[in-house]
Amino acid sequence: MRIEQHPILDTFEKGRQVRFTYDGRELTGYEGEPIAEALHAAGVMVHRYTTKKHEPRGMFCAIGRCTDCVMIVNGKSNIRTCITPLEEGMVVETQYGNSSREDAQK
Amino acid sequence: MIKHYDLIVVGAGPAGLSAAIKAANCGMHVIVFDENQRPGGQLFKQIHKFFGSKEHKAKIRGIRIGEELLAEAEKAGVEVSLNSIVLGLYNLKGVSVMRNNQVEHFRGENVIIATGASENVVPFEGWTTPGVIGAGAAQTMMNLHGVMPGKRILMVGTGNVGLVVSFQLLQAGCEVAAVIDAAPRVGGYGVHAAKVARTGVPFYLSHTVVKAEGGDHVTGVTIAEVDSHFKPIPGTEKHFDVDTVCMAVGLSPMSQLTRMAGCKMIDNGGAVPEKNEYGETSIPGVFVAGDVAGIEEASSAMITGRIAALGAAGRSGFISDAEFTKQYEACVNSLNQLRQGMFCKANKGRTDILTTDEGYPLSMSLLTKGYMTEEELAKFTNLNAHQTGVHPVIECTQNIPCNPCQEACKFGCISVGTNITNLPGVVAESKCTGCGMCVANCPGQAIFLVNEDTGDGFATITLPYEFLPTPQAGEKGTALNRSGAAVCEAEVVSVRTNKSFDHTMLLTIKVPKAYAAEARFYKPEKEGK
Amino acid sequence: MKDYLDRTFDLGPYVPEEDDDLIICRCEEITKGEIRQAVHEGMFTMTEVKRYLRTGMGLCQGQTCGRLVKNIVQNELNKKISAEAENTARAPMRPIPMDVYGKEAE
Amino acid sequence: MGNIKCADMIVIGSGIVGSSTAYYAAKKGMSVIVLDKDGVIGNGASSRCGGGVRVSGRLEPEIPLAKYAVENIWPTLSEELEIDTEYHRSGNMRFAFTEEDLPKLAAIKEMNAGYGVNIELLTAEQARERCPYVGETVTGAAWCDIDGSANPLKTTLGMYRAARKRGVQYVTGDAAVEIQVVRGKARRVITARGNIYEGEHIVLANGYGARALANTVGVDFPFRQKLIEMFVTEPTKPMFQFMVGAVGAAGGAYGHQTEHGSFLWGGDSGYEHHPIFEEDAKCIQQTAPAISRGTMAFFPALAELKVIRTWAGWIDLCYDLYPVIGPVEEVPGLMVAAGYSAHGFCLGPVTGKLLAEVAAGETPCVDWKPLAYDRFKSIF
Repeated sequence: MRIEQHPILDTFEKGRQVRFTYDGRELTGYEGEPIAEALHAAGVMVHRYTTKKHEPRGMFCAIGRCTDCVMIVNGKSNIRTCITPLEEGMVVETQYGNSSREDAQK
Repeated sequence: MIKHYDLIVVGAGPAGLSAAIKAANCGMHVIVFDENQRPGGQLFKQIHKFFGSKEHKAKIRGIRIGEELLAEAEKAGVEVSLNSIVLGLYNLKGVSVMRNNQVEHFRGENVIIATGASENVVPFEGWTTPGVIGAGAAQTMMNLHGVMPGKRILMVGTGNVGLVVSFQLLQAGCEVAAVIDAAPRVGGYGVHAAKVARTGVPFYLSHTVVKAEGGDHVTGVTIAEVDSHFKPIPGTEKHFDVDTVCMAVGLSPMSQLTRMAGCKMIDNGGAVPEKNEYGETSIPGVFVAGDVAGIEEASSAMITGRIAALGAAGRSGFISDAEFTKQYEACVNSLNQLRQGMFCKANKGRTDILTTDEGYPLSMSLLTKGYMTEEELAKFTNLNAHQTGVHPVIECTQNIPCNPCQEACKFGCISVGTNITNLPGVVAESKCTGCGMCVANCPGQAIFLVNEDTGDGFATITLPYEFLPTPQAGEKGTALNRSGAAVCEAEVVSVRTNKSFDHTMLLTIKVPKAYAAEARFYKPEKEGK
Repeated sequence: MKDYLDRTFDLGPYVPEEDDDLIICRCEEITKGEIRQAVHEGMFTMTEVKRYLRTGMGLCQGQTCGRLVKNIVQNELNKKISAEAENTARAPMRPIPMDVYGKEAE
Repeated sequence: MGNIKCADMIVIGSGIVGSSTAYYAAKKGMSVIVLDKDGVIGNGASSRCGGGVRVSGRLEPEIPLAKYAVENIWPTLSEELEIDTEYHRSGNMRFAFTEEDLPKLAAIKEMNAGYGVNIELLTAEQARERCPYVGETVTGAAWCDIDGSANPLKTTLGMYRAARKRGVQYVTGDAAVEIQVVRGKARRVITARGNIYEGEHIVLANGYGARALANTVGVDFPFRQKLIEMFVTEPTKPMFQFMVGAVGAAGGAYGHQTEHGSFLWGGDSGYEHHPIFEEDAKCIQQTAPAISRGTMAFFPALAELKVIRTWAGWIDLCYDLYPVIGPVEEVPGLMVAAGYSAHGFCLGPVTGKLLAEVAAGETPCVDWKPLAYDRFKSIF
């Protein structure tokens, strides 16, 4: 959910609205904001499932340090979505272990 | 080609920018690297007003301090290189940086590491579930990107970060289910706790998270009271339906670069490089400033940044000895002011402080529940002159380094004295005009203007208010006491805003005069959407 | 790291604890019990635990778990670990793609 | 003066060589004390190397030792140590990048054939058939089937753990500074902290440090130190398991994909031959970029993989690039296993077995004479 009005911050600097896909689903966000923020605003919590225990992980530190929020972005795995700026048409996928769902099931 | 600079600063937060500005003003050729898209470090997430005195930029919100620093840096001609990831600090003070999709090598005659701190974490069952986040993450989401971290949140940690972020969550429109801490005492400033508690957020000290529940994301959390070994006591479990658990359990210096470079490391609230009085590490010409040298507030970081810059300038002949001494001493004086009082580093973790420097008994209710009782407050005879008519009532009962209230009152009603960790006092016989500057300027939101008897059976209370929707004069709502409990009906008399208040509204409410000493917050009839 | 340690002491048997299955290293999914057990198997330094179990060897390079691992090892050994003996710090401070790393500016 | 501790064998160095020697000696019933100047077990090359377990690409005198290791030790080492060493006999591909370097591959094939080690020469196309990721600039390759890799961290610590289980005593963070000859025999080891250790056998398994220590009893080895650097990438899908090396200008580059999914790569930038520091092995600014370029030349498909950690280590480079192993006959009681010149990991366990056998007066599994300390003579 986005904050519509804030008592201290007059505006949040945002780029233009862009479309991207998350596991094939079309979502919108703002250009330049971190991918993870756009996903969180859209209610997406799970970014990946871990390699060993297959447990869900999402955003944790939000500043690119903990690497828990990594996903597959435009085919590249282990992309820290909390610091990677959103672009029009990005293809964002849940990461399973080190790879996409299809690869993980092979 | 390897590019050489007189000074390379790593980190464009308060310490790094202050260092760069000072060094550039000394004539050094400086570059600042920061991995973020925007400079300012954590300052742009700090939407609250800072403590300290005028020279520490007190009563100014962190975000504005960030803006001021950026303007100063630009004026001083500092080269700030953003989106620049420093890969490492190598031999010969070599700094390799990734920017513009390539790697560039630099060497600094001096290097100042000002990489700040990272958040500590505490593991509990379910702590890897999406929805368990760091307090810094919550700040990043809501204050930088305008995204709500969650709808209903449990805050773990009552240090200043936990308290400040809890308040910010409320401002962002989230609900804070509770603030908990394994420690028996609130760790942060009492005034920060009080402003959260009076909105109705319960505090659970000596409590820990037993479990964050939920499969793919958090759906609830169970906490329990802990014994003296911090082990949960069976049977004391409490459950909250929350979608987010937020951790604010301390910070650790991000000292990896200095460790990599081979600086001698010591333990000081986490591993930090050993340093001399100018912040110079065991490697000549490699300095540290800000949290990376030891966790403090942003106001201290700015000063330690300037000190490190002076050290570098002195080392490389950019400043005369006389000028160096003069400026260094001024910095040390300024820093020492902030390093006084019961919250200073030497007192960290102490639970045996029972009185203020002045000898007033500390409020135990404040330390365990987040708010003061009227009986406890009454003992602070300095805080309320009990005059007739409008007058300030100050609820600032701990020795924290802060004095904007004294500065704010042009009529001499409030006195802190020269030592800024003194408790403020309301000057007897002084004449309050009701201007409200003290209310608006108090970074702790701990000053109220009270008129105990307006002559018609009512009292008016002017309180600082930073929530939406903006109350309208004439509307009716509920007055809450310090613990956030409803005490009576309240009518909004006036809402004052002013550019100099910087978004703090002065909300004057009217309550039956019996509640004059109790009503400290206002809740609109209908919850703000 | 040069801290003196005569490793002939006996730590006693490894006794399982209730919270042994807590994940400590989020990246490599290493539990508290695994770390405690490693100490009992002779891994008496942060570096040995790391090399033995991979704690702190994942994407985030121990930036999240370092302090936790240190506490567990300290508790198990009943001995303080010096700041010098904590995990090493190595470049790159953030993950860098090889094609970027290999491209040095003129 | 500190206390005196006695054992049948005192080993200097807790790495793969020292710990293996201690383990195999303890297995024979000897009491062993291992000393290390570092506070961390195996903190030298054993924990910094690429993990190659190879026969090919070695110098002739060490081939019998390597072959014995690959045939008789590594296949069962995981069971022996009760730890997964991640040993895989997955082959070694050695690349050439120019036409001029192809004869070097042929020479390797020929030399190994003399020891019964089969090496297959591949054209660039054949190499790509084996592994589709092989880059376009490759001109040919040599393939050795019995080569492979293992996890050096787990193997070294596994050896330490196994040795400790068998009663080996380890003391770390105290440097051996002197060996004393007592009644004509090397018996005592004096440490920086003033501790004294006495044993029938003193084993120098401390890399370059062996030289200074041997000097205290009038023995010298022609060793020098060279810096070497590696990095590891993020894990990715399994791509290929074999070890990779090269001949010619790219000869310093090597690596493989680990069981964890990450890639390990090492290589040169030129600075490591003459680093400006001598104590802790530190990375040099230019080296990781150089290794990145080297790796991408081998396998362009790895270009987007992220490097997450770089490190450096010292190798104990011997004058003739292969180790000095065995008893030092001039000084009875003294044994050495050092100067591995970056070949120590694969040879560590077998060296330990060999030295334990020598110490026990048994016939060693491999003849150490070609590797003896007194082999250095003028080539004229």
